[in-house]
Amino acid sequence: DPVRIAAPVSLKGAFDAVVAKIVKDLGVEIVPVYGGTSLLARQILTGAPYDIFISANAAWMDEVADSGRLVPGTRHDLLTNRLVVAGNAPSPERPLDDALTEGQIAMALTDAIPAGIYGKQALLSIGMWDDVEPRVIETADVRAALALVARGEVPLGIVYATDVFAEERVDIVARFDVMSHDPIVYPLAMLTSAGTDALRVMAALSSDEVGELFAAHGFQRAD
Amino acid sequence: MTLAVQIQQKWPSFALDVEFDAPPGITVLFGRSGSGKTSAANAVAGLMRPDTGRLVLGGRILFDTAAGISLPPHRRRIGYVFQDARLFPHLTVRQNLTYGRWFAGRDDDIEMDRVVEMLGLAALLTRRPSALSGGEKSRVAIGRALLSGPDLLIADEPLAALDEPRKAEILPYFEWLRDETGLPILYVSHSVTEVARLATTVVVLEAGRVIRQGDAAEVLGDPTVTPTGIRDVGALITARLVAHHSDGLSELDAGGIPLILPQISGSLGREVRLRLPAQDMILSRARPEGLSALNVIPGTIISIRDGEGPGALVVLETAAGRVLSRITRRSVAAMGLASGMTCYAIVKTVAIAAPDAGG
Amino acid sequence: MTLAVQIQQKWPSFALDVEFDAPPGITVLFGRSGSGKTSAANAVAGLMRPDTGRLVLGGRILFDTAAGISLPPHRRRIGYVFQDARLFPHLTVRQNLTYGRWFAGRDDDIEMDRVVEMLGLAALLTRRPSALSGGEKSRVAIGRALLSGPDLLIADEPLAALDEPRKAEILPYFEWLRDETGLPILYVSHSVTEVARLATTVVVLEAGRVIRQGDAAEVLGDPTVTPTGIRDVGALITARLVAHHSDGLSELDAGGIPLILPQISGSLGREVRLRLPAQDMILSRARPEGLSALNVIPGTIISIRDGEGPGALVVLETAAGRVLSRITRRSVAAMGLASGMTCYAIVKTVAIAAPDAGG
Amino acid sequence: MTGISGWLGAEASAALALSLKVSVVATLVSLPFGVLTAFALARWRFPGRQILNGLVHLPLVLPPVVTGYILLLTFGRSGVFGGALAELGIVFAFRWTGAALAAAIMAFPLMVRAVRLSIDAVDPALEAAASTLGANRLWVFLTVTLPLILPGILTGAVLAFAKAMGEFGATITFVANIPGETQTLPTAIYSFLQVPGAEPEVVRLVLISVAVALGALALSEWLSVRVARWVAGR
Amino acid sequence: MTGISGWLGAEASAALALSLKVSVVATLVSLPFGVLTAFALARWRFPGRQILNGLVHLPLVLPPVVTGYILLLTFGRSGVFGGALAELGIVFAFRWTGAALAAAIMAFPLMVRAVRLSIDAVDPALEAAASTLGANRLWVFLTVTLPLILPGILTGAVLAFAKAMGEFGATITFVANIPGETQTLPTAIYSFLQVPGAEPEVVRLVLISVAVALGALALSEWLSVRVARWVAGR
Ligand SMILES: Nc1ncnc2c1ncn2[C@@H]1O[C@H](COP(=O)(O)OP(=O)(O)OP(=O)(O)O)[C@@H](O)[C@H]1O
Ligand SMILES: Nc1ncnc2c1ncn2[C@@H]1O[C@H](COP(=O)(O)OP(=O)(O)OP(=O)(O)O)[C@@H](O)[C@H]1O
Ligand code: MOO
Ligand SMILES: [Mg+2]
Ligand SMILES: [Mg+2]
Repeated sequence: DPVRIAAPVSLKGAFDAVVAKIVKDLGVEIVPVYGGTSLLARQILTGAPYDIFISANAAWMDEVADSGRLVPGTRHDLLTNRLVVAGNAPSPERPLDDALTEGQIAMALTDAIPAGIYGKQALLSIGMWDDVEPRVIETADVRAALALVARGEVPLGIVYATDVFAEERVDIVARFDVMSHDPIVYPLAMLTSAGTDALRVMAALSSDEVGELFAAHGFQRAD
Repeated sequence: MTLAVQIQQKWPSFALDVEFDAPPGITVLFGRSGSGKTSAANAVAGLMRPDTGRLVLGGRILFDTAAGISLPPHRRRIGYVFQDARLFPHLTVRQNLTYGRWFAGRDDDIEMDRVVEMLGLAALLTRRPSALSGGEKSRVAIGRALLSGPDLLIADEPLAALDEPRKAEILPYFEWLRDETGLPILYVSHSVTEVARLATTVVVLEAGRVIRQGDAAEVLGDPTVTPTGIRDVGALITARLVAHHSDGLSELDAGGIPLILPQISGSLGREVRLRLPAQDMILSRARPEGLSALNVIPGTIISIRDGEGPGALVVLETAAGRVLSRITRRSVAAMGLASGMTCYAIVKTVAIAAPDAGG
Repeated sequence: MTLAVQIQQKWPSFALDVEFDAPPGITVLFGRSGSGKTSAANAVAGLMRPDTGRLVLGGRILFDTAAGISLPPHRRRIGYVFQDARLFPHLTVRQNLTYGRWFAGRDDDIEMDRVVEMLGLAALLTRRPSALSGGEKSRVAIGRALLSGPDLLIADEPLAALDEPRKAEILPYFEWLRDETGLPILYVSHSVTEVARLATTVVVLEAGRVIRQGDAAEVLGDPTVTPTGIRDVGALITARLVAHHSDGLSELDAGGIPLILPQISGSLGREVRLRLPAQDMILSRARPEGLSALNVIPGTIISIRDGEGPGALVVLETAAGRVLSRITRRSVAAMGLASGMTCYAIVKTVAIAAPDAGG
Repeated sequence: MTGISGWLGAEASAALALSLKVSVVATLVSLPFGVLTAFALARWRFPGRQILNGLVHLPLVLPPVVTGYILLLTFGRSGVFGGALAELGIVFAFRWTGAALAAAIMAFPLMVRAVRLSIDAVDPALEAAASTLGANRLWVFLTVTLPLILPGILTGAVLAFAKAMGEFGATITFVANIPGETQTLPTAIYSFLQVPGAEPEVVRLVLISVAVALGALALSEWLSVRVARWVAGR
Repeated sequence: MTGISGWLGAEASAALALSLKVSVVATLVSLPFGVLTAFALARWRFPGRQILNGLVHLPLVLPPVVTGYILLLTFGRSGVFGGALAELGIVFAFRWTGAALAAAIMAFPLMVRAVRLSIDAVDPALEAAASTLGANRLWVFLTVTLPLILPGILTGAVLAFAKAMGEFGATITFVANIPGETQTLPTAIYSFLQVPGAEPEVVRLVLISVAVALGALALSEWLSVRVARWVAGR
């Protein structure tokens, strides 16, 4: 059986490269299954046949952990990311409060999607939420927010640094302090339904070579 | 097999309340447009469920509100020739014809061939109904019902869309059904000619009620029952076929009176029903001489009844049975006709020819 | 206004190729079932586009394949009474009747009231077509077409679903249309009675071709044209109304010969068309006495033609015009009839009564 | 309504109100276009007919998100028509009108198909009869065809309304999720689904969706029985 | 096919093949149920009729994701029926069969409505005529009603097929997005949409969807013209 890895769809670009490398190195068959984190988590809760789960936030990994479907001791944070304000290229980088003074701001759902939740926390902590809120355009996921900025539909967006990294039509306008919101982590864990090859894949995912590959896509290793 | 009908149905603007029996043979439902003929037929076939009533066909209860019985149409075994043809548009003429035979469980091609030939459908078999003329549709509808092997046939003005020669070709088939099969037939018609020729029993409807019913000869010979107008009155008499002459005429004997008709089929000795339209009977005080009309029936006047308008209806008792003649009041006066008087009724050979002669 | 028709249309199984004129008055398309009457009517109305042809109505070109003209139906101003009623199911009877008047741009209630009354529709006005009987539907369809104010009326067997008294009530309306309005009417019928009574012009179709056309008297009096059977032959003569008698009879003068008929309407001096069915004419060598029949027409035999079967058709030249009598060959022999001989044609008053008398 | 909005919370009841507004407007505004398109497809032969037919069906075939993107590309602020329309003061992007547009376009194939099926079932003989009575094509359509296809139009409208109530992917992609402006019931449900433990909210919103839809269905059933009776004259 | 799969890449052509399989199976398998349901709703009066009607329409009204979750809760491995069916060897969850189930359920209201509209347009007089000829209800249905509603069935099937080709939300929720097993064209498109710079892949997949759909539509148009002619006998 192939090793099935449920991964947030926002990782797809980087993760496809990672999977290719591991498949080549280990000679195991791996099938990445991409989807929204909440969707993947709920599927796991109803018995989805995945071996490894990568979550885009801690909350859904906690939820899965509570159900007892994680192999104890296998959970750890794989990656971290940073939150930035993106603008249509070319845009010079500016201080946050300057960058956010006017124009609509695209964000993933601020009460539901991790990127949106982090963004709201950050804005609250720097005291700009009340000013910004009426100008927020909420999207279904962070990629949709990025697309709006890339197309020039909306001048600004709050997205991950990795998103800007991969999208040429968008520049970083400002960066949020990592302390202004909960840590952005991608926890990884093996599921109780996992097959025999899963452990080797877990190890490979945490290897330095893979870490470098992630870094090449803008992600940082979590320590 | 006899059909006993008793139904009541009320609509806001019309009430149907009929009770009649349809014995073997052809029972004609006769009445003006809108008198309830089609409604009654629908109730019998099970296509309309009356408010109350009871229908029994040869001992089988088809419908009985008191007993809570109502057989669905397909279990009544009643073939129905609808007033509108209602052919299946997606089937060819042949498939329309054979539709009912699947269920009748019969599949004898002789019957099929006979019907196809009689109705002149051979050239149409592969066509769809949309490529048929009005009269062609009617013929297919008749064939379809006949071929479904029913216990009772309902025909709602089946010949209305047909021309005279075609009617003349199809009428004998209904007669054959009546005479040879014992199949009761409920036949809706406006045409006195058809009624006279076909009816065993006549049920006259008016405004949803039966105003007269009984033996065809009796009802049609009754001058008080003229649902479709005085022009249609006529006597029905029975005669026996005694000779076929070489000049294409047949001789009949009606209670000792010889009648000459254009050739009619059948073997000698056969009983034939004739309609003598009151319209076509000329009266003479003296036995007429040198006339082209070959049939002269002596009789005694038993009543003279003035009609509406300038006409009068003279009823004669003759050896052949009761005979009616409609003439003008002026002639009654000029000839001095009165009850009890002897006179002669004259009728042309051709006036009692087909389609009035059963044959 | 005259309609000139010339159309060709081919189907795999049927070819229509007709050419005729319909002058003011009623042009009857006459022919057996499937002869192409409805197809021709559809082409005139624009509901079927023939392969080739030309249609001109009172100078307006409706259709001309050579010139590439084809007016859509709504611009032809042709009212059509369809063989099937084709009422709008979602409209009441009243709305069906008034449908065409929106477009005719007329709205005179007198006309509406007249039509409603004549067709006996008053009680039905608020009903939907699904609650009408077959005959009721036909009547509404006639009214609807009449009220659309057409330049030409097409009526495809409009009376087929009606009973005799209703027919007798509606026929005069068509006569009124013919005589008073100058509206050309194309009338499809199987019924010789209707044809004789209504037709100005008769066009006889057989297998999609015109086999005879012309003045009604001429075509119907021609014994070689009997598209619907020999029983239907008869002479059409013209007579003048000379007196109304107090006993409900009217006296007419046909070339000096007095004829007595049941009362007919109209002012004295009026010309009336009468049909004398060959079927109903009795011949006598001597002037008959003491008969109830009031009408005796002396004449000279100009031909005796043996028909199929035992009959013969005797043609008399009389002061009233040419008269036909169908009698048996046996009578011809018995009476010694021959060309050039003088004899008397006898016909009952009631035999030429309505509906055969234009009245 | 206070009872319901109390039980639902202010945000959810705003979403319900907006969903209703969007669905009703989408249905009513697109109905005439739907009928016209169905008629054109059923009765007219014109070049590009197959292309129109294809276009109408596209929203059914494509994932809703793609349709949303296409809307963004065409009716967005910097879109092909969006810019021109904005000059005229007609803005769809991030407005409830955009949600209605998205819903209408997603529902359009359903509406057109339903109406077209009805048009195909109309007996041409009745239309021919009307034309002999002097009605031109437009009048024949208005007085004969249209009444006879009312059941199909009603079905089309119900399908469109139901689809509009449930439309999510194209809507959120095109007009995003602005509470009070473009947050419909489905987008609200989607938000709650993303949050662990928010199932009770989800169930509440789903129930309210279902109730509205069943109400609309029951109403339409009742209506369509009457319309069918009326049309058939029974 | 090698040309296409070369141009598309292995993953995309697997998705195309799967989409076709899922859509065809969903359409064909649900067709008899759709016709039966439509007939029941149109002609029978039974308790629970309105509930059935509501159930059939639910997938239209609910956001597809919700339908997907409901499927997961009922037909998933630990779902109400899912467990029982699994004992019998019938597994939907995370299988292509599940994608077909999701597509069929999402398309069901469209199919039922189309068929029902056709059933309502059948002249009951023809069915009555058949019954007087001895056909019981089933035979009347098979020999008269069914042929006459073929255009509606065809329309229903086309709508269902098109919807199945485009179905995304319920599918990804119920059976996820497993390449080669449950990854259909729409879920593949969704995945690529998430990758910045993958627009060319998206456009490629969208074009292939459109081509398939237009092909199916053209075929169905052609078929439906023939069927309509056949039914009307013209
Ligand atoms: N569903 C209905 N609702 C109300 N009235 C009806 C309904 N069906 C028929 N009628 C009326 O009942 C009467 C009888 O109709 P029916 O069709 O039985 O007449 P009919 O004798 O067959 O006439 P025709 O010779 O014209 O066919 C008519 O006046 C008709 O209008
Ligand atoms: N669309 C068609 N395709 C092929 N044949 C047709 C078509 N329409 C009519 N016909 C044939 O043309 C012939 C003439 O039909 P039409 O309806 O004109 O006859 P009709 O004279 O009106 O007959 P009826 O008196 O029975 O109504 C018939 O044999 C009919 O079968
Ligand atoms: O086409 Mo959807 O998957 O109902 O929004
Ligand atoms: Mg009737
Ligand atoms: Mg005809």
